[in-house]
Amino acid sequence: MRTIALRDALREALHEEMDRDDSVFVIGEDVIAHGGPYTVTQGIVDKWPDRIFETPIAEAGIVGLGVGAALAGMRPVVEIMYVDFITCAMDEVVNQAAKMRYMTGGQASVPIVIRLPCGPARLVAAQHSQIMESWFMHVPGLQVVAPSTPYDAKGLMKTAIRSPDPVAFFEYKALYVSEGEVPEDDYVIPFGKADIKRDGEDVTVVAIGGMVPRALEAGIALEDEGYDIEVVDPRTLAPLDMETICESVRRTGRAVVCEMDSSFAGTGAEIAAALAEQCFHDLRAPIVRVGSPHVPMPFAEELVNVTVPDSAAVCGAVRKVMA
Amino acid sequence: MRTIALRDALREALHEEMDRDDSVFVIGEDVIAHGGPYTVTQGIVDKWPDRIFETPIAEAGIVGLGVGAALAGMRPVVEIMYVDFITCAMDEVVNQAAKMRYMTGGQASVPIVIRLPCGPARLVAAQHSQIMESWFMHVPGLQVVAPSTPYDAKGLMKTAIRSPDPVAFFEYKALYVSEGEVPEDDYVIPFGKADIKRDGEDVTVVAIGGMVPRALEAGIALEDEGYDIEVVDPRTLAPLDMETICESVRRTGRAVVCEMDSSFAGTGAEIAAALAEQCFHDLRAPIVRVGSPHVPMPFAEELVNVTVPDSAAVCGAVRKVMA
Amino acid sequence: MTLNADLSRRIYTDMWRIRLFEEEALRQTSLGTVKGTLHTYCGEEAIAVAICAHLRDDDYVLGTHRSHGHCLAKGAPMDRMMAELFGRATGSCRAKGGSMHIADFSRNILGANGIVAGGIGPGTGTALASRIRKSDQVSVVFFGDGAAARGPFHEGLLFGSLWKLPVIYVCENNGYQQWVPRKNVAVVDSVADMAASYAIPGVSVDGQDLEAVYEAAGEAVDRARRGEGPTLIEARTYRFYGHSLGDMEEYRSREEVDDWRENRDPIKLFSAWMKERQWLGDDEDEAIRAGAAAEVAKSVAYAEESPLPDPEDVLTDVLDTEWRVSA
Amino acid sequence: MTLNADLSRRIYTDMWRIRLFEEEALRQTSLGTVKGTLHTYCGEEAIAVAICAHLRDDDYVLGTHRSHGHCLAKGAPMDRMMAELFGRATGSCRAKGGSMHIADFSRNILGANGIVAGGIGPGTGTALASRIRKSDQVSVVFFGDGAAARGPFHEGLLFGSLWKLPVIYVCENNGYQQWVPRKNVAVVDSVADMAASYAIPGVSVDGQDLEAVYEAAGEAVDRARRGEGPTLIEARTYRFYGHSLGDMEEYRSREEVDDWRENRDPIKLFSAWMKERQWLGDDEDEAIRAGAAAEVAKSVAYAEESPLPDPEDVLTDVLDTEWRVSA
Ligand SMILES: Cc1ncc(C[n+]2csc(CCOP(=O)(O)OP(=O)(O)O)c2C)c(N)n1
Ligand SMILES: Cc1ncc(C[n+]2csc(CCOP(=O)(O)OP(=O)(O)O)c2C)c(N)n1
Ligand SMILES: [Mg+2]
Ligand SMILES: [Mg+2]
Repeated sequence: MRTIALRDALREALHEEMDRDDSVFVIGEDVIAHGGPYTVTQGIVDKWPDRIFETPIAEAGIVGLGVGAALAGMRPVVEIMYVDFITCAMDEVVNQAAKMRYMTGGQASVPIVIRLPCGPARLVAAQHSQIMESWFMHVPGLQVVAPSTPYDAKGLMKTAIRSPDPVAFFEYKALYVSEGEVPEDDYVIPFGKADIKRDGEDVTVVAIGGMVPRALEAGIALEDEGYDIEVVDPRTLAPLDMETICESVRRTGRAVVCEMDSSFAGTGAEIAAALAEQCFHDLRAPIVRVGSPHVPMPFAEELVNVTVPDSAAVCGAVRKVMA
Repeated sequence: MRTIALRDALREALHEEMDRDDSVFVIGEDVIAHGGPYTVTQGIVDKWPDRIFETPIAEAGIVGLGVGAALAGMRPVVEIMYVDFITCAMDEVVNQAAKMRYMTGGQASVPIVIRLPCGPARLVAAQHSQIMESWFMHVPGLQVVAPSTPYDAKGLMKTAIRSPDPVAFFEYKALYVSEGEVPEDDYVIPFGKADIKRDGEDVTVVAIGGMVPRALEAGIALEDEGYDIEVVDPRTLAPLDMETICESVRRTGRAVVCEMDSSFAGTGAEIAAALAEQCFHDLRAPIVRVGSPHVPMPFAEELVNVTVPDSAAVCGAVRKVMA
Repeated sequence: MTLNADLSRRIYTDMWRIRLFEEEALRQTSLGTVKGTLHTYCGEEAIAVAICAHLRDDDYVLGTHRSHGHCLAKGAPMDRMMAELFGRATGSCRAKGGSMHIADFSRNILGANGIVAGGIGPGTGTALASRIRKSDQVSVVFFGDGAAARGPFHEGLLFGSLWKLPVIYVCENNGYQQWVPRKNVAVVDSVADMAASYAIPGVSVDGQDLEAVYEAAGEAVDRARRGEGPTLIEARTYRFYGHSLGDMEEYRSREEVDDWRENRDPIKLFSAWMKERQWLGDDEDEAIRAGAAAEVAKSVAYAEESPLPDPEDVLTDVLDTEWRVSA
Repeated sequence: MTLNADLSRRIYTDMWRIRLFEEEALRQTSLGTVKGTLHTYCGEEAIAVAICAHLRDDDYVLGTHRSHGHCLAKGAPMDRMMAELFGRATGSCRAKGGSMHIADFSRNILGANGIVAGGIGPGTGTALASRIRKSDQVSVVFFGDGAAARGPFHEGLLFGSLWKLPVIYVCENNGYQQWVPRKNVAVVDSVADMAASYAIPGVSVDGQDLEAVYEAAGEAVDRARRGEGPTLIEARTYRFYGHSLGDMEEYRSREEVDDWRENRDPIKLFSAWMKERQWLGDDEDEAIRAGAAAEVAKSVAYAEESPLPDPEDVLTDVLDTEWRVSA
């Protein structure tokens, strides 16, 4: 099968869905020029000049318009240049998009996809490096997606666009150029289905988004030490497939939960807490969380390197639960 | 000692601190008229007419101005009428207030207190009933406070105002009129010190904010069943006093974590995950979380009643961990 | 559409329907049957009815926290609205929204909104949908004078203008923002003047004068439908009751309120206007009022007879759980 | 303060300091010694220097993502700035901020800002602090033309006007917002015209003409210091380099850039203006340039010799950990 980069997989999903459904359109800053900083929206203006909107810098407006268009039956795909800027539009996300179906007693459907490029990449410091998936998980009415491979990215983006409810779609900037096999045809990946990215017997390593490749690297490194880890990628954080995660932990008896974000009140907290509730009697060691320390992203490379967890951090955690 | 309501304790703290320090001032919507919907800022305009600012409806502006005033050495106490509206100002909270000290390498100090009335009270439905403490916990650089008694409210508000760093101060609307003993003199409660609100031997019930009285009620109800619960109130969620919580769990061997908010990726997730890491070998039963289901707040009383966890829910969880 | 006798009577009827619906709702709250909060539109009725008179069923309306009037004027069934206020399973929002989130999608009423200025972006977005679909549906967003302070007002109008979207921004300037007089917290008197920053027409009209609102709205709707872009209409008005339940109204004088009720009641003014034209007789007037009162009474009966929501319903309508993705 | 020979030469020196600092920073990024992103101010120097010439040390300045110029003009030490770009422990922000968050609180430079319009609210807040303390410090907030689209611009100016705060809003309108020409996404040509919505003076000046900016700024600063409230100054300008590193500049023509560099370079224009007045000789001109170049070279040396940050520092400066509450 052909191998393409994650950003190309996203672009392909977008093109296919725009082709398939006239109600899909794109809106965001710089989405025409270059197809955005990540080139994900490239080529759309040529094929569908009336279905791509390059905007002023006004995130609250952008998301607000998206919500309204979705209420009227369209399927907006909104690009927020950096997830950090979604802080400018949280009312629109939380009070408008997420709650509308509920508040109207099921009358409203808000099929909006909000693309949130996230995480560290290059040295852009504290206001351009956040992740914050856990915020969105905590909001009832939102679906939260965080693909780690080009294959998942394409399949999940297509599902996101077809979903009748709002989706916060996290794109790890560090993964945009990572490559993987992606079918050329139409396929979708259902929400709420975790994927076992590596089979193993000793420890279940739940890894989110950008941590998946690092966990897989750790898996190879740990082979030499005789540890055989299983890497589970939840792929969607809401809905969260605790069933698959628990099933794995029941087999291995040990769990490490890895996220790139600060782990304090982060995504891993929910997974670890749920494991502690649901797999208590199967656990043979405390669950260990891997994440960044609870600090904003610094600027200098030397500081960033000790902030963002790497495969060595995963290895350390595995050793700890095996000890 | 005299007994006063929680909102009166907050008002007293505010008056005392304004008296003590000229740099303290109040800003928010309707803060002069009536002293705001909760009367917390009543009386200030009479004593310090130049240090209270009643604003247009513009939360991003309000918090933005607060951040700037704090950078310039003032100590703003910002009232956001309902925590739900802080979604309109999250950039100001996260990217400006919380990160400023770090981004400037320690040059900046942002001593702002953001008062966030929260939680269900009367029937005001989905856009006026949120809590969302976990969002703020997840943001490095913020301190998160959630008092459950008038005594704690006064002491923690005074600490918040004196803190050199930003504070998200959660005020459970349902507790405003709850009464308790409050000294007339100046006292402060340090951040990061949990308080054991009830001693017990069988189960550690960690209860947050509005859940504390409900957990105490449960404590009385459970006596008849022969269960002696300990109720630990973290009081501040960031910093979070895991030491006291763990110490209690090590004694009881059982833990229930209660929050009024949805527990999915909520505050309790962090506490439960940390317990699972730190007290694994002491736990004799799975940790159980009590919280609302993962839904927006509905309108009708019959629906609200099954959404907001009550003392019966706490009792149920205790029975579960004792089973 | 000109304001003929027939249309005027229909509009006039709607004004009474709104007035009496809300006064009944207030009465019910004092009885404890309607719970939660209520923001009444009494005194402002001319605006919603004059504007909605120009709208088609498929045009979109987005409201505020004060939207009973917008809903009734756009055609939402009154019985389901009353049932919603009563918190019954038959309510417009199945008892999940209440007064502040009342909506009726069958009439393209996309919802009241508890967030000040919360509808402005979405209402611009529904207009964007019309534009993309090349339909000629227009969108109307109502908001208070307080909303003009918020960023989303500014951003929404910018987008509306930039893409010449078919949207009408209707600012109901009642001079107060909760308990604060607008003059204490605003720097320009007229919200309409702010239209200049967005290069769209801004018109300020007397919101108690039905004809004036009707004409401004007609132009704006036509303009939008022709694809010429948005208009900002400011309607100067007044609310007769407190901001919401329990308002002690210390911020305004009894005299001021009485003066408006006496001399600037849009219902009285429109009744007199029609009578001048011989479009309404005293009997007819009374019959219209009585008809509205009867409809309100029926809506209360409907609500009272309706079942309470099933507690299990609390878990539904968060997401569309029927939906399954398919390739 | 009038623009005499002495002051002009000082201002002129600052323009060169900014230009050469940034061109060196660009060179260093191509060497890989400066990492991260860089938004250069080259071409816009007249604005920062003309405005800061009116400011006292204790006046506040808040910047944008493009703030090297604001910092240097307000007096930030160049060596520590260069060290920050190099990511060294001696940097203005101890290597935690980088170009986008550069700040020097010793000169009341409260920080560049990676959020478009992010400084407008806070800069209005520093002015509120002056007002409460009854000090006569003024605040200056710089922002790009793109920022005028965002809600916080609107909300900030409203507050500034409402309370007549001592703040000057300086919009550096360079005609582009990242890769998008302003004309594609704006509905009014002049940002200054938007001042009307906030009932404050709005002036539009040629940002390449130092004297014009200097005069507008003088009036605005005086007005603010006298307690008469804010001014919105729009300075029309142009950036000579791409938006940030790696910009392929497909959105504008080489000719356009060349034309500005050739005919509208603020440094050239100001040099000529001084020479016309006999305030600057060719030798002096060259000496000023050389002096600035030497300072830049020294700043590079300083940065190169400075230690890298200690990895353990990553954990400090989140909160003030020294602080203990006391009754
Ligand atoms: C973003 C936001 N801030 C504050 C509030 C609280 N609030 C509800 S209505 C209101 C006053 C609104 O005034 P206006 O917009 O003039 O509408 P009116 O009530 O006069 O119709 C306020 C402050 C809110 N609902 N949303
Ligand atoms: C809220 C926000 N949205 C988007 C961005 C990404 N961004 C950084 S600079 C920029 C363009 C800014 O244009 P302008 O305000 O005109 O300033 P200029 O770069 O031209 O000086 C954009 C879109 C951002 N930093 N913040
Ligand atoms: Mg009003
Ligand atoms: Mg620009």
